[in-house]
Amino acid sequence: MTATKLTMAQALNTALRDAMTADESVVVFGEDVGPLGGVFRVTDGLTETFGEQRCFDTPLAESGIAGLAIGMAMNGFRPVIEMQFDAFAYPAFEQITSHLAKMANRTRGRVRLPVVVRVPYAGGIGGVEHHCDSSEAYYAHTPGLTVVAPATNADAYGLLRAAIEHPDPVIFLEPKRHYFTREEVDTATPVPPIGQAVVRREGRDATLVAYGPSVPVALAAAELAATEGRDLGVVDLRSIVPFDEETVLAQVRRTGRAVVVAEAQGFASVASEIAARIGERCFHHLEAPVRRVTGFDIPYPPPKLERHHLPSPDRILDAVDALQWDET
Amino acid sequence: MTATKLTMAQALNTALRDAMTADESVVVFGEDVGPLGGVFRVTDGLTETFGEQRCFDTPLAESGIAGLAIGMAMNGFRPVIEMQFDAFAYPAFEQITSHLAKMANRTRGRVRLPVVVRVPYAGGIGGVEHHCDSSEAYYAHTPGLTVVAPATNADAYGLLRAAIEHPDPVIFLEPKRHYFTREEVDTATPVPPIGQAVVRREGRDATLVAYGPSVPVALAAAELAATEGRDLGVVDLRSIVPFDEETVLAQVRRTGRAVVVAEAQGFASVASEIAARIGERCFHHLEAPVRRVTGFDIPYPPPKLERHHLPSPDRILDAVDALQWDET
Amino acid sequence: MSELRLVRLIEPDGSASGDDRYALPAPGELLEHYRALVRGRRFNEQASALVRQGRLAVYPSSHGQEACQVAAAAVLRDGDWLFPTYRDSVAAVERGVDPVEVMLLLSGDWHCGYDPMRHHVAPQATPLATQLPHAVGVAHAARLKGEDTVVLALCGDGATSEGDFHEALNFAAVFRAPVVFLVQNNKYAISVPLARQSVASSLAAKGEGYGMPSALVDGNDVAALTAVLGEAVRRAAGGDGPTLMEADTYRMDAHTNADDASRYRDDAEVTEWARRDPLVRLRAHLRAAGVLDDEEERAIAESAEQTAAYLRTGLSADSEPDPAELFAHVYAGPAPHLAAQAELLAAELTAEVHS
Amino acid sequence: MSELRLVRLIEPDGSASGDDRYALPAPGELLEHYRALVRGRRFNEQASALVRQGRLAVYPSSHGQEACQVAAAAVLRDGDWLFPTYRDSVAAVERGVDPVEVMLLLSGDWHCGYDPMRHHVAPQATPLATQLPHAVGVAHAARLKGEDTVVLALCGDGATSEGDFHEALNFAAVFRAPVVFLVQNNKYAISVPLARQSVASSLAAKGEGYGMPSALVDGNDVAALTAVLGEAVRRAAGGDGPTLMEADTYRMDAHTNADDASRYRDDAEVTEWARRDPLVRLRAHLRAAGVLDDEEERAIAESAEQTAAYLRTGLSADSEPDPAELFAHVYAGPAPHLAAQAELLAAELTAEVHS
Ligand SMILES: Cc1ncc(C[n+]2csc(CCOP(=O)(O)OP(=O)(O)O)c2C)c(N)n1
Ligand SMILES: Cc1ncc(C[n+]2csc(CCOP(=O)(O)OP(=O)(O)O)c2C)c(N)n1
Ligand SMILES: [Mg+2]
Ligand SMILES: [Mg+2]
Repeated sequence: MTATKLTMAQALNTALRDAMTADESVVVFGEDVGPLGGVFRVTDGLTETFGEQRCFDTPLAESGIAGLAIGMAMNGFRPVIEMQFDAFAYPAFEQITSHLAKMANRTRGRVRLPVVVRVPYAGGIGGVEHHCDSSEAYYAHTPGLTVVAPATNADAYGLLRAAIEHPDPVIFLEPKRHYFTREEVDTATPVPPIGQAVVRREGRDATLVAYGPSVPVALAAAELAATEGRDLGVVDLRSIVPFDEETVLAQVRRTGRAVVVAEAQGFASVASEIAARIGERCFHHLEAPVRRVTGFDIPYPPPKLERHHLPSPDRILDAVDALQWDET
Repeated sequence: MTATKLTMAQALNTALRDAMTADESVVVFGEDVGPLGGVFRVTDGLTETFGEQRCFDTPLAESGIAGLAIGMAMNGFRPVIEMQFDAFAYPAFEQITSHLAKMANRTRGRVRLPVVVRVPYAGGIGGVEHHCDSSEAYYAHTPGLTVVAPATNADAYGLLRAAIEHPDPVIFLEPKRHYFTREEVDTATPVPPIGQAVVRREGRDATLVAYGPSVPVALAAAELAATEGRDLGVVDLRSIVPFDEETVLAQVRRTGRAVVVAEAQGFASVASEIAARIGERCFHHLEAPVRRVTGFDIPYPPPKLERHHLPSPDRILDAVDALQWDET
Repeated sequence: MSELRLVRLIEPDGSASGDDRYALPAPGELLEHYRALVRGRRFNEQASALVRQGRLAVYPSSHGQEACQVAAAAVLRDGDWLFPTYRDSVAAVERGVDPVEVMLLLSGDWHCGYDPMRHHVAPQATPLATQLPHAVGVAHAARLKGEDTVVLALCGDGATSEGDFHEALNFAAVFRAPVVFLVQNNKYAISVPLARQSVASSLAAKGEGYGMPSALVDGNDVAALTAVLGEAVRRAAGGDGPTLMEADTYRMDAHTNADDASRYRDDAEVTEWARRDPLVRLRAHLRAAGVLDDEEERAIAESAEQTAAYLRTGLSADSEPDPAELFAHVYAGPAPHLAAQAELLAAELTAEVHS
Repeated sequence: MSELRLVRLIEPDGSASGDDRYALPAPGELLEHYRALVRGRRFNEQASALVRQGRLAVYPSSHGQEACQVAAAAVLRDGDWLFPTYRDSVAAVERGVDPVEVMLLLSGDWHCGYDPMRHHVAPQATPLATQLPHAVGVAHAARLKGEDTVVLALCGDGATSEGDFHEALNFAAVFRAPVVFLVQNNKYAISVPLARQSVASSLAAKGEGYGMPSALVDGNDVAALTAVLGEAVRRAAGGDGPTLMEADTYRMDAHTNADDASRYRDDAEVTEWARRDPLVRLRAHLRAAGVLDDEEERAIAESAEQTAAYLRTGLSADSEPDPAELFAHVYAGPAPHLAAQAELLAAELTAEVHS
């Protein structure tokens, strides 16, 4: 019985359990990940099962947590650390940028850091300030990091297993608002390789490119569009770095139209990169400019206003409508 | 006698002096900015002239420095702080991202933070690791920050004056490799408004878009191209945020071709944003895809290899050559 | 170095402790504090009830820590600054901020619902310890301006582990900034107990590493807190620099309503601490001293009830902040680069209304 | 708490101090340290000369701090780890790393020129204090694996102000990690004197705030350093956790060759510290003890000269790292997203050769 209905939190928990069982060098630590099991319960029961040496609470200091992970990785472990919320990873920014990302390069590959930084990611949960940031651009822009964002519970399981096995540091972005969504997960499915996008829906008319929490939104938009006779495809990046250019470009070349969907503020973002690349590499296939539907360039709004900020199926369809369709 | 030949470091020093003379609430602090005058001598003599209360050394802690600036700004001062090198601003990332950028918004504009964060910026000086990062994307992606990058010594003077007078926090990126380049500076020229790009060179055939240290490189490329009969225009952004879309788009619409030049690694960068915007807003004017010439997606190289990484006039001209010219 | 012997002026049973360093505040003053404690407790209860009713998303209660909250507000003079955290709503209210405005953060209306400049109460800080360098900045600025303003900055035991705690204390000491750091050691950082946060003899012991005087106070004894904090405020105002204060207290509720404390602590521990409740103790003391009678108690309860009612009423309306505000405050000046986005939203909202 | 009285075993004039806590190391051991000190001094001089000759971009010299460098390397056992900063090249060399490989950072060839895993010497850290949490991680990992590995982590007085210093020390204390933190208090952080960095009674006093034993040692007395560090290493190896050590020393040269120390300090101060030179003192001691004669001195100088010559030769060639390396190590696996960029560069280089 490997296929079962799990919430995303449970899928991630299962991935941690399976990885810890498979490999003794996997350790989990961070704030409240021990007896509490993490504020989202992703590490639920790990201390109980694997002991305090394998899953433990640290003092409250994110830079210290990232730094400890680097040192432990230098000495044979594969640490999986949790940053409690997206914005609370910022104190670790120097450790992540100046060391975690660069160590392998600066040592000519002699010191590899197989560290996974789990980040409860993005908004849509009515969280107060500092609890809903989308920070993937900071990491994606930093050479040396691998950046992964699952959109389904099956991918949450598979990609976390892959991330833990990965030889390089991985920033693992977990869409908070799906933690408690239940979906079918088959843990026996082969672990998907990092760096491979997936076409979630084929479509002839235009391609929606999305990742993480924006994938279900894009799919919802495509559903709606279908009722109006427009056939939209949806590509789920799964990995932001490495970016699976081939899959994305192939889809866009086929449809000639593209909308990039992402929840983060849009300026100098991952969405900018995707749009720029499509513009550069699909120039002669494009029937219309590439549009972006992203969060506004504002700090994440307070709970009562967040729905105005988040990409919605309607906003995506408006962008699709603007793709200079020839109605003749 | 307001026009005189100054190095960029001197131009910046003069701007600080003039601002401190004009406004008693301007204070300067950071690491080694006092008696030493800063490692690049930008704060040379300020303690002597204005006293220890107006220009002072702090303990060695960048988060503390940024935090102190926030508090002092809350209590009536206009702090100008120095981060000693680009990568050494990372410890202050949380203060900059979660507070400096957000304070005005979270308090509905009741707490404004007129803080200038001076950052010796980018490479080309043969510096060892962690001394040559180009970090503008991190800041430009963060709503609430204003991001400025002068390319000339006159702009260094004028934009620093403007930044200090600005009501919002400004990240002020000083191209290190021009600190000791001498140029004419007229301090009586009106202070340029933040948010306005300037066309450094008109050109009919294609537009190079650049900022900071890449502007002289783009100009050099344009010079070379002219000798080969190709007429390239150069736009200097001066402000990255707010981005002067009008000036850039107007130029590109005229030429129909564009190359974006920036020293930072290209993935999810400011260059991505500019290319994406041009693609979106000039779609029907473009004769060829927008190309980007940026640093590679690797950690900044060691001194002996940096020239391979930095955008060069040759690399820009190769990109221009690739703009699908119809040779008929 | 200050003496790190715990300062306590009133025992859990209400009797006076008899301390050779600090005098017991006058009965009238203590009665005032008692009023505030009852108000604070009622505020905590009301806010927690509003969470259950869905009027607030979340509430990190200071139940059990009201003495710290009340003392922090009480020792400050006009013009002094308070830097509270998410848990310090009661302190902000006691400092004069409108209770409903304080709660707008947690009702989801806006990030900071009050004007920090008006009462000199900084926005409640969520990212841990990050407010401490700001507090030092405000204090240092005051000093440069020649004002005798004092800044009182609050944080928790967990927050002492953050780098910003260290940098702030060191800056304050080096600059002799007029700041009083009050660490409310409530024994937990969410689920993580103090023993996993620090193995120092006390958190107050950290003062020595900064060359900063420090003190350890019974955090459930408002008399001790006001006495010791008051002295620190006077010293700071007089130019004698910062102080680190550790208040020995306890978080009686879970971290927030969303937390399940049974996963990491025993009820017995909570029961044990209930015996040291700050209200019970002061009530017993004032009763024994004859300054608190039934009538007075009724009056106090009633006035606390009024605060609660005010909060209930203020948060009962289905307020809906204006979406246009999303773009209004990001920058002071016009933000041309946000205009197109603001227009997009405005157009959508118009279309919504018309459809 | 350890005693914070300064530990010194040999006086500046070479006489024994007579300490009741630590015994003077045996003469043979001291002679070995003297050899290392001379080698270290010569290394510093050679590296500075190479800067003047344009062979190195920059060199942060440990001139005056050689006793710390030598002791840090000497007290570690096989398998122990050293975490050096940019100023600790001599310590890395003494630990066994090839001197030329150590210098590749500063010659501009690569970021870290040696294999950190081979000698258990971490890459020299430039971002201040950031290496300290790594050191704790290596130590904690060793402990989990049941090894008795000890980690010695170096940093400067300035670095103690950084948040990472605080977080690392606290983690080490809470986890009882086998780390020895050695702060080389050389009185300056570039231009900023100690008094503007900290107003604590000593930097060692910071240990108390972490519940960590600490000691203050004469940093120009290699005998005291090896005695006290050696004890700390033994305690760590025995499971008794971390120690904070402050070495009282002085940076005799400017911060680097690019720095102008006359802007912020008096020559008189430097002259004063020259009297406490670590080499002079040990030489006097060994001379008086009769274990060092002219012949031995010549042999020592000659061997130091060999190291210098090795360095000179190793750095004289106009080495040119392979540009393809720029892409080779960023990721362990294939990096498809870097392939196009690598190809662009390769094509440019081919074109260059052919034009
Ligand atoms: C930088 C940062 N990291 C993590 C968090 C998440 N978080 C919120 S409260 C909390 C525990 C704080 O404990 P303590 O400082 O003791 O304060 P208390 O809640 O007990 O009042 C944590 C980990 C945060 N708010 N900020
Ligand atoms: C995070 C960070 N900030 C700033 C710098 C720039 N910097 C290099 S050395 C130095 C002074 C360090 O002083 P100290 O820790 O006493 O070490 P020393 O140089 O005296 O050995 C500074 C400010 C840096 N390397 N890292
Ligand atoms: Mg607590
Ligand atoms: Mg120093």
